[in-house]
Amino acid sequence: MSEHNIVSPKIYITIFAALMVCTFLTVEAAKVDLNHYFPGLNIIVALVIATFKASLVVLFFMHGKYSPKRTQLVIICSVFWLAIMLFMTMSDYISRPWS
Amino acid sequence: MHRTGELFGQFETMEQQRESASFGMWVFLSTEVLFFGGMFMTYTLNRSTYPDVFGEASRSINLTLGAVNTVVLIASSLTMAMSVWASQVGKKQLLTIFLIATLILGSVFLGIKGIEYHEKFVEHHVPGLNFSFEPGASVATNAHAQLFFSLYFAMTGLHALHMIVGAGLLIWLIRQSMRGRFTPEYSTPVDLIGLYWHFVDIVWIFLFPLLYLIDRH
Amino acid sequence: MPLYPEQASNFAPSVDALMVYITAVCLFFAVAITVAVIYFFFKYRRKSASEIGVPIHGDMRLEVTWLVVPALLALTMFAGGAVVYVDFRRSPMDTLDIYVIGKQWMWKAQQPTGLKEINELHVPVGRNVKLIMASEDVIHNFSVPDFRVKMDVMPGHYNTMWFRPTKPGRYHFFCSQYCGTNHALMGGWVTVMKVADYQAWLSGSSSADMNPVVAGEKLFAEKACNTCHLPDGKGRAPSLNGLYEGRVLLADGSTITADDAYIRESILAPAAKVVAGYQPVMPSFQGQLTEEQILALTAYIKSLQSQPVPASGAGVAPAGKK
Amino acid sequence: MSSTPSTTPGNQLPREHYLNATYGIRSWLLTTDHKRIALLYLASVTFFFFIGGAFATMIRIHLLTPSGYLVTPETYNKLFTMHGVAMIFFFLIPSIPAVLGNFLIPLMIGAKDLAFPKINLLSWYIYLVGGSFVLYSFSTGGLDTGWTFYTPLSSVYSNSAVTPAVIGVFINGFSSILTGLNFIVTIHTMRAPGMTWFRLPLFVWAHYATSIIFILGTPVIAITLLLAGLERMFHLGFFNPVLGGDPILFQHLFWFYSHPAVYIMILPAMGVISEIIPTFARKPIFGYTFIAGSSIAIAVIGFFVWAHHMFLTGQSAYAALTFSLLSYLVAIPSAVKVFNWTSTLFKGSISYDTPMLYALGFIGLFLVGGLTGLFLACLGLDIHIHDTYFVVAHFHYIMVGGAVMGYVGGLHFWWPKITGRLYPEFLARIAAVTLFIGFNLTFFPQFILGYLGMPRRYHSYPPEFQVFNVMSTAGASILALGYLLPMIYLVWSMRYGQVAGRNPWPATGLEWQTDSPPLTENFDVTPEVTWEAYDFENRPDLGLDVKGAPTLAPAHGDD
Repeated sequence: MSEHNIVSPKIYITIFAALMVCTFLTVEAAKVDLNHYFPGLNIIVALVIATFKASLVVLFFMHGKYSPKRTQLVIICSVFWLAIMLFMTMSDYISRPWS
Repeated sequence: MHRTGELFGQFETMEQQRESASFGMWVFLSTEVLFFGGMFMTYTLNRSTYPDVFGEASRSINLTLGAVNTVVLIASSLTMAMSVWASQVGKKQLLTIFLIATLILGSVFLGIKGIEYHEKFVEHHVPGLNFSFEPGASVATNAHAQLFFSLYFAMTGLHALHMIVGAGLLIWLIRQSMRGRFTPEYSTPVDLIGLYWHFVDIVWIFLFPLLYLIDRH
Repeated sequence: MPLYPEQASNFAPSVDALMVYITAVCLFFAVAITVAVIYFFFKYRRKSASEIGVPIHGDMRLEVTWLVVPALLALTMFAGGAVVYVDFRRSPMDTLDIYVIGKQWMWKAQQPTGLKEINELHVPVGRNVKLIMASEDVIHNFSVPDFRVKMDVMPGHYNTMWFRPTKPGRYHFFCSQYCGTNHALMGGWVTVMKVADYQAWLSGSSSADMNPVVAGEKLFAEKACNTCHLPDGKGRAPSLNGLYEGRVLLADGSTITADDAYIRESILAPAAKVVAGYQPVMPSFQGQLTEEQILALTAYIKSLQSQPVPASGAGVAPAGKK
Repeated sequence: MSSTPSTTPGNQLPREHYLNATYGIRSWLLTTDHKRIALLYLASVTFFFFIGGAFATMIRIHLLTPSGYLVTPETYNKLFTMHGVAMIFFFLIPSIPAVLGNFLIPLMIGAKDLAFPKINLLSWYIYLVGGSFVLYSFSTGGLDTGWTFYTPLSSVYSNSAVTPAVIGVFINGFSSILTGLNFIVTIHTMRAPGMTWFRLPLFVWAHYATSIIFILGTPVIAITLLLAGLERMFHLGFFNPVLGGDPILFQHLFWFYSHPAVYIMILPAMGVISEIIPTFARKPIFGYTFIAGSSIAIAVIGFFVWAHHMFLTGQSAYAALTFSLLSYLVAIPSAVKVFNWTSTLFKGSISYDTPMLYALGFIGLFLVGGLTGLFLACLGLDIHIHDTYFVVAHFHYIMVGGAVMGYVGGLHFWWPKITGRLYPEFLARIAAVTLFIGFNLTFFPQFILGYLGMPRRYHSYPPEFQVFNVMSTAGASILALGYLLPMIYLVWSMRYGQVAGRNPWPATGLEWQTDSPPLTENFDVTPEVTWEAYDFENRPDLGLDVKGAPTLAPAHGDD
């Protein structure tokens, strides 16, 4: 947050452009039947693009890239805990038909 | 945070105070991730249980408005990031301009959201208010579509609530900024509210494909 | 004063064995630590007001020991429990199937013959009994302490559990999942009878209830199921002859066994698993049938198991083809 | 105590301290001093403890007879629900963190206050607002869903005042979150010079671990209860199977927080015990890094075990196996703590002061509570004892035997710091022993009841269970006395207790280096830490006989 964290407007605008391209891509990708090639590919593509966009925002707009280690730890933890909740819960539902 | 750059009693140095504030905001945002996370979990399970009805219901919401809103919100994130930069380099007028731009873009987002909600209201797609999905839809389809719209309103509603809080914070920031309170040495409120605003943007980055873009082919 | 309930099912000895094993291990540690604490407490009590203890900071070997030894012991407990649990969750093939429905605040059971009981359950000794359970309202739990078994009874889907009674007698069963005002009164008795007595009881009990197969057949017509599901396979929907317990080929290429859960799902959410070669035209009956009506329909479909399967238009996949 | 020297001459309180710095009701209600906020919390959690305690008393009296004539089934269901909600959300969860943690963390790390004093005060007000909603629910129709709020019972079928209760618990969640946030930031950024991570008192480590759960668990229950509340208000279907929802999902989300919430209650108590034992054994704690690490391990692994509450819901058998195995994993760090505490006693200089009695009582009760967790984590055994009194006994051993014993023990230990005065030692020892006996008599019979098959939450029960219920009720009356006694003498001692001085025990922590009660700013000058935690040997300033030890065998345990 102090002087050495200043990110130049050029980077901001580049990131913004990238985000716009990604938004366009995700809309177009949804209009194509990707599930035809691989079941669930549509949602996978949508989530990969969304995660990429979110990472750009965290790393550059929010200065995550330039933050102290403890801040980066907090970012990692929140994603990790979200993953625990999603994966451990879904593991129950997904494995039910196996028996 | 009413007086410019005051050192609060519990801190030893300004540096410590700045770092604590910023770190505190990050910790708060990690709480928010899990807060929205509970809804994402509910969404994930229900979508995997009723993929077809969710697709059908998703196609009934307005993609154009959703996409425009995505652009608007990301643009507001850009102007917010620019405000942080302006405050760091001490361009006080530019700071005010960028903050106002952010507020305007945020309000446009909320306005468009309002139009969408109105559309849904007209179509009887608001759960709890004589919901009916499509004429002739079976009881089950109706119930499952209602699940989709319950989640749609819960998730976008909570998101919009965060936007409204953010807009309130921005108004406060703009007033402070117009009084020239922020300097390169003291820009903590701009930084913190910036972090919050970007977080709200990130939530939308996930909401958009999950709610608007199911099986659009 | 008894410290454990009667052992009246196949699970009772194994559950009690787990109890004894874990108690023994835990007792060992509890006693060891308690003795150590009390011993140190007296042995090293403060002798003078300003005395300090010996500055010992730790010992790596000890730390590793008490990380590893409890972990290994815990693994054995896990393994023992897993064996019993997997056995409990996987019911054998040759079961006597009894339907159980929980509703605030009573239990209804239905014998394979269609005989219905309320807050009573009669089972023959030595037979594997499977309970297929659903709730009409909130979550209940069917629990028989003397058998060491219990299972939640959920609204919206079937849970099953099985046991083999080993001793004739009358045993309490309870609702173990809190379900509202009269939760504590939602219980009854399981009567375990000798096989001959059970048969006599079944045939001797003059039940005014309609046979579920008959009731199911009537519903089948009332709900107009029979307009599409023609027995000869020429309708808009597959024939149900020979369906029960058969393999069904689905539209997405997978196959599934047509058990109770599948039949239930197909009635309530027909679009979820559509038979290959058919359109998803069947309406859902969610909210239009009670659990008992679903059971009656299932019973009727079961009764068609022995009916001739038409050459084409059958729900069940042709033999030999996977 | 009489047996220990006082480092502060004279028998008068310091002239100026946080209690007399300012006067008037406003100076309390608008305070940002962490010590005063701790006292505000102390008063409010005590209030909820007595509400919850009153419900518990009625429950135990009602269960004296099998048919239970005291109250109607409906009222009984409300009693145990309101007992659970008041005790868990409004007493146990805030008790140690918001009272002792709030008071001590800045003192222990050498800071003037928490990082965000205003947010600290805000969290207390949020607690009050949440508490008011819940009290409103209690007094207008009550609540009969069980503290677990299982759907669809809570969202569709219950006729009681569920909505205000859910809103209250939802709001109260933010109080926990803000407390946790404050602790984490404070511990990261406010440590005094020289106070490195591995010089932190273990109490601080325990609160750091607890705060992780506050931050990452609490929001999940907040949103889950919000969804359940919306479901009830607008007849939505998130968790209602009739409308396509899944009640098991509610349980997943509920336990994702509520299982780690058990660690919110027990971890801070473990922190208290880790302070008391080295102080009264006058030696460094055995295996500092292992105790610190096990706190973090419990907090993290605690998030991987929640579905062991759901083995019999019809969840997948594979998931059940996974969650059972992981549940055994979380037992290991708890075991490590017990072994290390016990080893700390070895070759100590042990005194019988009241906090030590609580600490030793804690070890015994936590041992029973923790070990019976192994029974419940065992899949095969859980089939039989799930949802019986065995579970009730188990979690009371953890929550009351563990968390409450830790809390009361901690209150005694730091009472001289909080008030500047000592409590009457003799009465305190009697109370500690009474609590220990009363507690065991109340809850041990419930293990047997559970194995015999008595389901929990029953307002009436078959007569064969009566003997153990009578024993339990008898124990509960002793327990109630055990709680009333400290209430009385602690209040008495605030005015008439003997003046304690800075460091009456003496203990090594920074909090004992300042006045009792401390100044509003905690320290005259920011302290600088040059010693390791619990290092009596190198602390001549404590006035102890540091050369008294060498006659005994030196270093490293050889047992």
